[in-house]
Amino acid sequence: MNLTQEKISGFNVLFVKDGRIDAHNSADLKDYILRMIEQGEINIIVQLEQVRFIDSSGLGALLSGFKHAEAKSGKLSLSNVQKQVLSMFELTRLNRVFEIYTDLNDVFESNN
Amino acid sequence: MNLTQEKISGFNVLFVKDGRIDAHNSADLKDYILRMIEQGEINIIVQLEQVRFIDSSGLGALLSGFKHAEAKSGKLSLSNVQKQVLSMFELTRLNRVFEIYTDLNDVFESNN
Amino acid sequence: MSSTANFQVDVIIPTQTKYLDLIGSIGEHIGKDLENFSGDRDALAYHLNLVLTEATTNAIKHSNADNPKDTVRISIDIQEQELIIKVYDHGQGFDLETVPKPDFDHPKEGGMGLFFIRTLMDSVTYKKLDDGNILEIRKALT
Amino acid sequence: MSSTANFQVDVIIPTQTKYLDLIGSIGEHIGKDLENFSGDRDALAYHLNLVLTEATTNAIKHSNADNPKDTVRISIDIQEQELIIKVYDHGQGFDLETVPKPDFDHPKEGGMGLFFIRTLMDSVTYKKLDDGNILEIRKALT
Ligand SMILES: Nc1ncnc2c1ncn2[C@@H]1O[C@H](COP(=O)(O)OP(=O)(O)O)[C@@H](O)[C@H]1O
Ligand SMILES: Nc1ncnc2c1ncn2[C@@H]1O[C@H](COP(=O)(O)OP(=O)(O)O)[C@@H](O)[C@H]1O
Repeated sequence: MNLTQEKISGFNVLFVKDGRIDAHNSADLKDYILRMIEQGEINIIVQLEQVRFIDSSGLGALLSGFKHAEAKSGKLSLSNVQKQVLSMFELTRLNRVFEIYTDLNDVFESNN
Repeated sequence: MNLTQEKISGFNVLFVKDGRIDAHNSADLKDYILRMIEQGEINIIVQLEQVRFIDSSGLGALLSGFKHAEAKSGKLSLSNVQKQVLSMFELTRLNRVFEIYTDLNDVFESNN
Repeated sequence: MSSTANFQVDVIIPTQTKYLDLIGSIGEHIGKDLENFSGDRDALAYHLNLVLTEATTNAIKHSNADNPKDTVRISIDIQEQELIIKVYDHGQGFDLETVPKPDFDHPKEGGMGLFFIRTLMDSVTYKKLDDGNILEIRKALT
Repeated sequence: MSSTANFQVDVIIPTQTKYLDLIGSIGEHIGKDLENFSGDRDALAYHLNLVLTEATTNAIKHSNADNPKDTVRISIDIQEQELIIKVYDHGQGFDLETVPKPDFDHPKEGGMGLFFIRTLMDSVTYKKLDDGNILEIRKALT
């Protein structure tokens, strides 16, 4: 899976560069996030601008990251969630679990 | 077909906004170019940055435009041709017919 | 697709998840091409992509582990008023009726696939065949 | 695709050009998934997209104009060493051997489709069947 990580204004931002998250690559995403958390990077923003499609295993990978971050008193949030992808979070009520920001500016402004 | 037209530094630039040109939409492209030429816009740059795929009917539409522009002492050239698309022009030797510019800057610099 | 148009796809894939993208994207294209569908075609395209992806993932995951050459077959049939998806696996099967709805107050990592299929489509059945099982999904196109 | 993997698609479409995108993109995905192919996989993906598009366009263009419900069938079969594409039309047919190569010194708008198919693939045949015709295209995957 095509992932890039950047530290921006104190946040660990994970950019997902693939257009599609499904059972073929969601384990990569999950493992990557868990390694970040193990290394102490417990406040994570997953930037989903490129992602046009997510399936149940992709939602599961993000939820796994959320729970592990929370267990260490951190937080995993999302930004730039595309319309159809967002509707998957709504259908599963996961929009009540994750904080979902419009974009990275929105993250920084909301956390000042 | 998703086309936009702009006059830039005296050139009539036609932006093809679809990722694919095939027998389903190439007649639209051909007709649009012929109408431009009829209206006296005989120096045309077709900007192909968004185009990831072109078939023989798409090449034919561009060739038709080239011939009609030439008949009126004008010229139809191309810019921003993606790698695989370019290889179709090479295979049919149409790269010897069209002037192919890297990008619009290249057009303006070469014509000064 | 005009109302009289007839469209069918039949795909046989090895039990590897790299084919999910291909299967899903066939669904996506079909959704976008259904010009007579009166609802939101972008949403339908996503839903067909998702439902095909989830059903194929399950068929791959629960395929016959003893046969390295095992395959999954997916067929999609567009009729005038209805869309029918069939996914065939050669695994041990399961009882669809006993699969619970996810508990949204205590979200878990798994168990959302069949929920999506049930929620986004009109009917789902799972039956034993002679040499495997078939998941059949239907959706009215009106 | 591992060398033992078996992959097959069979699609039946109405004779409408809006389906070209779907057919082409199946070819594109297959090309990208052919992990054992030693050549340029991006080029192969484009070539399969193109060859399927050109062959399907011809089958649609020369279909049975008297039958508004006429269909075109496309099948793709990936075997260990070879890829086989079959496109079935119900038109009047033609003689493939008499179609000339394009004259590159005097480029014309048409006549490049079969040139692409012949140049990019290993073999092409066109034969009469009982109820139509079949264009068969083969390419070695080594
Ligand atoms: N084709 C299948 N063969 C066997 N069991 C299946 C199949 N599809 C689904 N199941 C069963 O149904 C359960 C729920 O499936 P699903 O909702 O897709 O979620 P998940 O796969 O994440 O568990 C699976 O855990 C599995 O036990
Ligand atoms: N399926 C077909 N049925 C009948 N004629 C065909 C078929 N495919 C190709 N042809 C003939 O072969 C010619 C060359 O085809 P092609 O190289 O694809 O170029 P074009 O379609 O642009 O003419 C066509 O003009 C047509 O006469």
